[in-house]
Amino acid sequence: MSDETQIILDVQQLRTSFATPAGTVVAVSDISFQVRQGETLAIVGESGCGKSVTSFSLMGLLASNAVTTGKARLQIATGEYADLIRGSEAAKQALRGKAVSMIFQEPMTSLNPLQTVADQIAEAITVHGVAGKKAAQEKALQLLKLVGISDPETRAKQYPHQLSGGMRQRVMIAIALACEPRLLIADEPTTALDVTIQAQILQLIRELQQATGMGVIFITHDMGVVAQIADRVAVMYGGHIVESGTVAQIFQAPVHPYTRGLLAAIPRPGPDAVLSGIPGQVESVTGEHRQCRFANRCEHASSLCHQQLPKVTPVAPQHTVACHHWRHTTPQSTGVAI
Amino acid sequence: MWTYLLNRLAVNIPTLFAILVVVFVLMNMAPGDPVDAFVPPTAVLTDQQKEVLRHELGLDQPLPLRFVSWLQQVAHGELGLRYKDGSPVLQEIARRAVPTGLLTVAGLGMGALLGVLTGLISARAYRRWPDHVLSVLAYISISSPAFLVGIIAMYVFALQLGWFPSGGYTDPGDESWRNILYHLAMPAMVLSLQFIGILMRYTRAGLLETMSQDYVRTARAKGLNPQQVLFRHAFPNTLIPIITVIGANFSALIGGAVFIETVFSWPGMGMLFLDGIESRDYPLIMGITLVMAVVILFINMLTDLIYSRIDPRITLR
Amino acid sequence: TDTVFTGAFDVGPQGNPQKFNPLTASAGFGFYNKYFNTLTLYDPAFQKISGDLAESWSFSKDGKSFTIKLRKGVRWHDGAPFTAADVKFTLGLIKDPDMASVFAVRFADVVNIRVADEQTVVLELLNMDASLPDALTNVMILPNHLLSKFTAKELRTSDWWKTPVGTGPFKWNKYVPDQYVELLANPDYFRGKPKINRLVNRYFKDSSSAAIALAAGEINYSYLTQDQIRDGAGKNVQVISGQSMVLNYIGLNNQDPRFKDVRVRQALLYAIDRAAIVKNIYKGSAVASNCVLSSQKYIPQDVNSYDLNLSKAKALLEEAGWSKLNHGEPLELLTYYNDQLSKDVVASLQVMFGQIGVTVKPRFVDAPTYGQIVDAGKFSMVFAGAGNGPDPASLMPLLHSSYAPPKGVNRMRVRIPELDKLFDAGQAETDDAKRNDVYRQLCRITNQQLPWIPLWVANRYGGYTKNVTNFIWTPSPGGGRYQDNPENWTLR
Amino acid sequence: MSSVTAMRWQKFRKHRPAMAGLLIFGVISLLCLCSGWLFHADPNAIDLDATLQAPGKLHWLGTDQTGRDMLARTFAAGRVSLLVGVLSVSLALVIGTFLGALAGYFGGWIDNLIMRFVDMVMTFPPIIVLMTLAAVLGPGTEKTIVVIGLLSWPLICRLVRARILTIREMEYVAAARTLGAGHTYLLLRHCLPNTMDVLVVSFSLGFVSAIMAEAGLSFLGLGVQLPDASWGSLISIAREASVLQQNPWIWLPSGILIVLTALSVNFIGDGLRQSFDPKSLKE
Amino acid sequence: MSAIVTGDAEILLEFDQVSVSYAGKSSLFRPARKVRAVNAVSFQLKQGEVLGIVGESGSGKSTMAKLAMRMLKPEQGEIRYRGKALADYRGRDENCLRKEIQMVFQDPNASLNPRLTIEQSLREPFYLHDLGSSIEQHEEITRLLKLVGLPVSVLHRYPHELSGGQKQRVVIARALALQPKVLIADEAVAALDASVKAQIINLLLSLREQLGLTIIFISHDLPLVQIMCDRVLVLYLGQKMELASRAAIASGGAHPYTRALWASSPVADPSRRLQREQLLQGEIPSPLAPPSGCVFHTRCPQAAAICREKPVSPPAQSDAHQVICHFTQGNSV
Ligand SMILES: Nc1ncnc2c1ncn2[C@@H]1O[C@H](COP(=O)(O)OP(=O)(O)OP(=O)(O)O)[C@@H](O)[C@H]1O
Ligand SMILES: Nc1ncnc2c1ncn2[C@@H]1O[C@H](COP(=O)(O)OP(=O)(O)OP(=O)(O)O)[C@@H](O)[C@H]1O
Ligand SMILES: [Mg+2]
Ligand SMILES: [Mg+2]
Repeated sequence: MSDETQIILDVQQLRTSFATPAGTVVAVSDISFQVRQGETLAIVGESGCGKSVTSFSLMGLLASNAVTTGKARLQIATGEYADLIRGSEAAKQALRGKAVSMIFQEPMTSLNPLQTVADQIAEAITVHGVAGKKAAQEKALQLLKLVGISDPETRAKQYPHQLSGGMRQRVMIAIALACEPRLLIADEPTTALDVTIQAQILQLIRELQQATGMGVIFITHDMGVVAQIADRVAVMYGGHIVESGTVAQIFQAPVHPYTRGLLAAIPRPGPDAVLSGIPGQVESVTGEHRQCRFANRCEHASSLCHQQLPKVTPVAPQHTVACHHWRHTTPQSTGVAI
Repeated sequence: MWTYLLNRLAVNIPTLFAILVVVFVLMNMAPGDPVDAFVPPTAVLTDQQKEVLRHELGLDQPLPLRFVSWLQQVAHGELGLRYKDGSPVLQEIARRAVPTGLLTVAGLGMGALLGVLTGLISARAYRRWPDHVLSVLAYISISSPAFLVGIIAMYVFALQLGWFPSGGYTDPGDESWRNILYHLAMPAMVLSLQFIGILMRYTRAGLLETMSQDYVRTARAKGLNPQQVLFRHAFPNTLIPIITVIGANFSALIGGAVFIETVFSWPGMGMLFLDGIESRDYPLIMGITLVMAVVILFINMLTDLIYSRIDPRITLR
Repeated sequence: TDTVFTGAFDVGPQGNPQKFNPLTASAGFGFYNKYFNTLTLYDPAFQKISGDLAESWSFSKDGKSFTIKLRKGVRWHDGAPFTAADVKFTLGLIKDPDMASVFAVRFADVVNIRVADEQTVVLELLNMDASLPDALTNVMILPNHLLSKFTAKELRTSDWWKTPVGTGPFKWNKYVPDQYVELLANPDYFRGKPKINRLVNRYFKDSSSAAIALAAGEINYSYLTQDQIRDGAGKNVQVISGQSMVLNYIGLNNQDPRFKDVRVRQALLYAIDRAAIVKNIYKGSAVASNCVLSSQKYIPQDVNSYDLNLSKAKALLEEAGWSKLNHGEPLELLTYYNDQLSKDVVASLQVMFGQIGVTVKPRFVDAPTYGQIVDAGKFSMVFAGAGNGPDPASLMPLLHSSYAPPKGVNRMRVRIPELDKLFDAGQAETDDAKRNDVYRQLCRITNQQLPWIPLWVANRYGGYTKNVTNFIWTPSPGGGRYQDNPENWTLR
Repeated sequence: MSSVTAMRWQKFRKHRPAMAGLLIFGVISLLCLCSGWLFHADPNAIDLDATLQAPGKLHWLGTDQTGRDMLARTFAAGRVSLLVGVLSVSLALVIGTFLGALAGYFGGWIDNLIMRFVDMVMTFPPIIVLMTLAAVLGPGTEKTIVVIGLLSWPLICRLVRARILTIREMEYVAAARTLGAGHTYLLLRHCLPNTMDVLVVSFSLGFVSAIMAEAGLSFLGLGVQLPDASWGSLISIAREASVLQQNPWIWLPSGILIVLTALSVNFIGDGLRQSFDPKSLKE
Repeated sequence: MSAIVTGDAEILLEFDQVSVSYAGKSSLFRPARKVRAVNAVSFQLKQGEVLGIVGESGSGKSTMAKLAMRMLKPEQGEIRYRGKALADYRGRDENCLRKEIQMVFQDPNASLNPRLTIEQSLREPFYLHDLGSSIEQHEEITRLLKLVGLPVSVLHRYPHELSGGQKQRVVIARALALQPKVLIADEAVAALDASVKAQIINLLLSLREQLGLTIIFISHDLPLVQIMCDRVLVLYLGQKMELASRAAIASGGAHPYTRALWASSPVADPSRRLQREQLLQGEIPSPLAPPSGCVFHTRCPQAAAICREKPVSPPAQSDAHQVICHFTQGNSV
């Protein structure tokens, strides 16, 4: 299998902006990445850096005040591609749920309050004609069980408001997995889950991946989870992918100052544990980005950083960074290669 | 659920009683009395004759007594006799029930169907030309009085085109269902017209409200096409106002299609009630009020039950 | 072949929908006549009364009795012979207060009804009443042999009326409530078997619907309004018109001190441009009246025609001291008419009275409300109508002082002794020429005194499909009461 | 706060149908209000020699059966109709929203009490109530407004209640309560804004039905009285078959004006609703 | 990592054998089934303490929070604040109570009114308690935003225009606005990245330091709980499994369930991936039909016959370390 056919999703120069009363907000700025068959790409980054907007852009589900440009090629079958950005609405709709599906970040409001859990899952199956009504209902029960919901027969007949936050999130997961998509976009799927269930879900996704070669975009803040599941990691900041690489590269040889700060902030319990964040905060800007978005919080920032947007540059095979000064700032000890 | 139903029924009885008392009092406060209505303004009844009538109709008794004796009749399953010709009120109402039911159900059914449908179309084409065209049509239909639409429909469909009979319930001598439906078509259509407009507006507004909810986004993410999103997710969430409007209009129409019944000579309850008012036929007025009140209370109860069926978050208490 | 004549007999002011007791009816005689008979009937021009079930009648010299000879060989629909007992029974019912018949007043002078023989009935009278033959045109004769078992009270609202047995040209066949009555030809009808087999009376609540049904050929006959005529009744419809014999007038509460002065009443009439209203609102289909009577033979040459004269009207008001009588308060003009035509008329009257400084506020109410208000005397002015023919005696209860409320329907509380005397004289006079003189004088008095302000008598219309021949219809107050020979009606 | 209002106004201004609606409504109201001054003809002056004239130089909209100038009359009639339409539906809206909100929000016995009252009002045969009220009150525009308002609130009440029944279960309502929000605040700030869509529709529909109802009332002695007219009463003239067919200038302008004002009210409502809805579909 | 609460601090909030259940949907012919969401849970919370609540999804954590917020009434037992039952707070007392206990809801999206701008939502607490002038309120709001790391530009946006983490911070800011005495944080930092999370946690801890803020911290992030909380309450199917101090938890806890939880916690090291075998086996029993005896017995690696049959007797309230397990009962730490 050539490398080309292994790429399920190829995103090039994706850009999404919103028209707001205050001006245009560029939420995602010219990002490019790929997802290969059976691979999990974790996207991490500052809250509000554009992770969810990226996923919505790929799903074509943005509010009407959004403008998306760029290319996102999805392989729907070997050698067969569809564009997720520029395709017609009907074509996109046929892909949604089947070829590409998404787990939403907000499980409370994302479920229809008037339909039972089972119906909502089964619908995802029947709508693509994958199975009949009855089979779909059975599949729904099976999925509920898979995502670790006890007594699925009873839960299936319940309504979203009767479930706990974690259960709702698992129902969302079940919906997304229902059709065994080629590409799964999981937007913080485990935030409301306790660790045992979370592990179970991660396990489930991994097994599905092995069985079907599903590609996964996994958005999370939990670096522990990233370490558990990701093959590769993209670090976003202020609408840009500032660094991307294999999970080992990111964890063991982070290059971008933001990545390093992020990793340092992971809570590590110990007798005198201290939580350290990155000082400062993301500035909100309207219009084009003309400087490194991290510059105002970066201890290494130079005037160049304030004047020019850094380009994506390779650090090592599969490892890229967007920083003007990465060569000088990376501590020697962590090295370049791993 | 059962306890709710029982409670509700228990509350409905005093409500019904209150309605009857108020209507009885209002009716007697209204100007004109049955004996005056008995003859036209130019015809002559002597004093003595009027006394006889008054006594016979019980009009010489004090008001509370009359109400009590009416209630006693009701308790015995009767609704008294009409002043006009002594026919039993219950029988008259029963006779009108079928035509009224037919007209209401057909008119409302058709109206609900088309109203919701146009509402869906309109919401789907929000602020594009089909929406605007349908909105204008809806307001024309809402602003057109029933008598006008009725007469125009008669001119066009009965006189010019000859498709439908100009009115009546059946052709003399032919009481078959087909004949009844043939006669029903036009009044039902006219009746539904306004209703289409009303429902269309509520449906459209409700849909626009729900279309921006997150779960609609989820539905789209599942790969549902816009129609499916509209029908399966947005629409059920707008059902509550729609059911409310249908329920309220149902109650209003059972006795309120007077204009249409008049124009199309449709022997419905509305016309009977108008007859009752014109002749100050108290037993008839009270009888119809009673029947309508029971129906309306029932329908309102039903809508409340349907609410809780539609939306699991609503609990009946 | 089966010929069916369908009519809307109960549409318009001449109908009486779904009221089947002819003794309590005040309209609808045009249809009762199809299965019942009366003793006497007018000709279609309302000039002469001739016998229907009666062959002849006569007053005794002293005017204390009235003898009716009945037609021989008449049979009820069930085959039983029609006799004097039926007449006695029917008239007895009318006089029974339990029946609440509106004709009771017309037979107030009848003290005894006697069956002289099978074919002769004698009414014994307290006073001579020359209008008896007219009164009898209203009275449908009922079968004694079927009804004597009922008391009057039972009979008033009996179900028998919905399966009646009469002597008329058609027999009752079927009544479908709220929809229609179907009659079948009576082969034994004394004037001969009708040419149409079935006669259906369909109910319409709305006269426009009936007009459309007529134009569409669904029915063969209906009453039509002036508006429907103007609209063009339809190319297959033959329109008939004639005087309604209903006088529209402005009634003034004669007890109201403001209207005591005859000059006030005259001023009001001078202010009304009746010619313009007749010409433009009625489109010429009405005749202005100057007294309470409308039949030409009762109208003398010398009546004042009260042509529009505003200055005179103002002057008269001035003379009468109107501004002192009424301090600019608006007068309420009460009416039970609710049709557009009447609204236009009232609006015009309002403007016309306004021109002489009399402010009028119209108030539209329904008939029972009108009755209650007027009976209680809580009114100042009404716009109303009164059937004033064919016999002038029908106006007596409306204008004679002895009928003032609460006893009767002299609702304007007219109290003019001269008028009372003339009504009494007319009642007692059998000689036609002399009787005409009496009523001419009555007309003159009402023209001068204006107990009512007479306005006009408007036309009424009927229409029938052109495939009907020998059809006779003429407008009349309350309908019917004339010889329309339905047995001769034919359908092509 | 004012920035929110400004934002809404921005959004509203971009809603073209709403702006058109505002314009049409403004023009019609202005024409009606100033009709006496704009059209020199007296709307109530009859001219029996010029009845039923077709629109022409002298009478732009023709004349009616008594020769009244229909242009002046139609716009004079609009004054009554607009007044009755706007005020009575406002009254109904206030009552309906108030009671519906209370019932839906508090539930329990309050709900039961209010809703049974609604049942009662829905059940009263309007004719009887109107006849009695008309007899007791007597004529007058303000009474007409009150009567129509008092009879047309139950549907609004039920609609508002039904909506609030679901809204009160929302978590943000609970959240506001934990912040210490009282009932009034929760109702006004969190519950009622969600009934906006229903209220907007009810307003524009109620506006039309109030105008039509007013015409029906003049028969009972309420409503507009001769010689004045209202749009509803002018349309009722079309009951005359000949007027309906041959003299459309008598009733059609009023009909068109009713539809136009109702549409413009509706479009204004649409614009309002959208500008208040942060997630409106299109900008 | 900060001052350990002294033994004589005031007991602020107390759950005393609190139980609550939800009625399921009944139909015409079937009576409602009840879900026992919280079952006889007791604990005491001292002034300035941080109590962590952990437990499996659906174990009743949010329900406990709602109980403390008076959004639900306990079916049995009593919740006391400053020694007085919550139900007895009325009128002005209630208003003070509302001010003193604040909550961050689990789903920030649902707890923000979509029709209000962020500014309107943030103004609410000030408006409701009539605090400060409009300008002062604005200043305070700006300060709060800074504290939680949001730019002022979010003020004019609506909730749907913010990212999940931004909304969560708005909700935190709103809860802190009234300077509460008790803060209940239901998964309050779950949607935040590590850096912002650290910022917020540090903020909360400094508030505790400076103002004696008492915190109930509901979370799935066990390392975080370990760092932040003085004591940890472990729930399973609505029942208390263990209540232990940080020190006791640090060593993995005494209850088999606690230990299982700790074992499943992911570590931020790609070379140490969890294996299936390490996970807690079996599935969670349905709360609609909880198991007999000790509710954890169906999944407990140590389960014995007694666990299936006999419920564990509740430990004494005064115990510093409570373990509800047949095996550890009596030898509490
Ligand atoms: N309104 C409700 N009606 C019926 N059952 C409910 C309702 N709310 C919650 N439950 C049930 O109560 C139990 C506890 O729910 P709760 O929300 O407290 O869990 P949780 O511990 O917060 O879980 P999570 O971590 O997933 O948020 C669950 O079984 C849930 O299904
Ligand atoms: N409809 C919108 N209008 C304007 N701005 C928006 C809109 N939706 C999102 N944004 C902005 O775009 C940016 C990216 O948001 P996004 O939801 O993608 O963040 P995220 O990375 O998912 O963050 P989190 O981890 O907190 O969920 C944010 O700053 C947000 O405020
Ligand atoms: Mg996000
Ligand atoms: Mg929870």
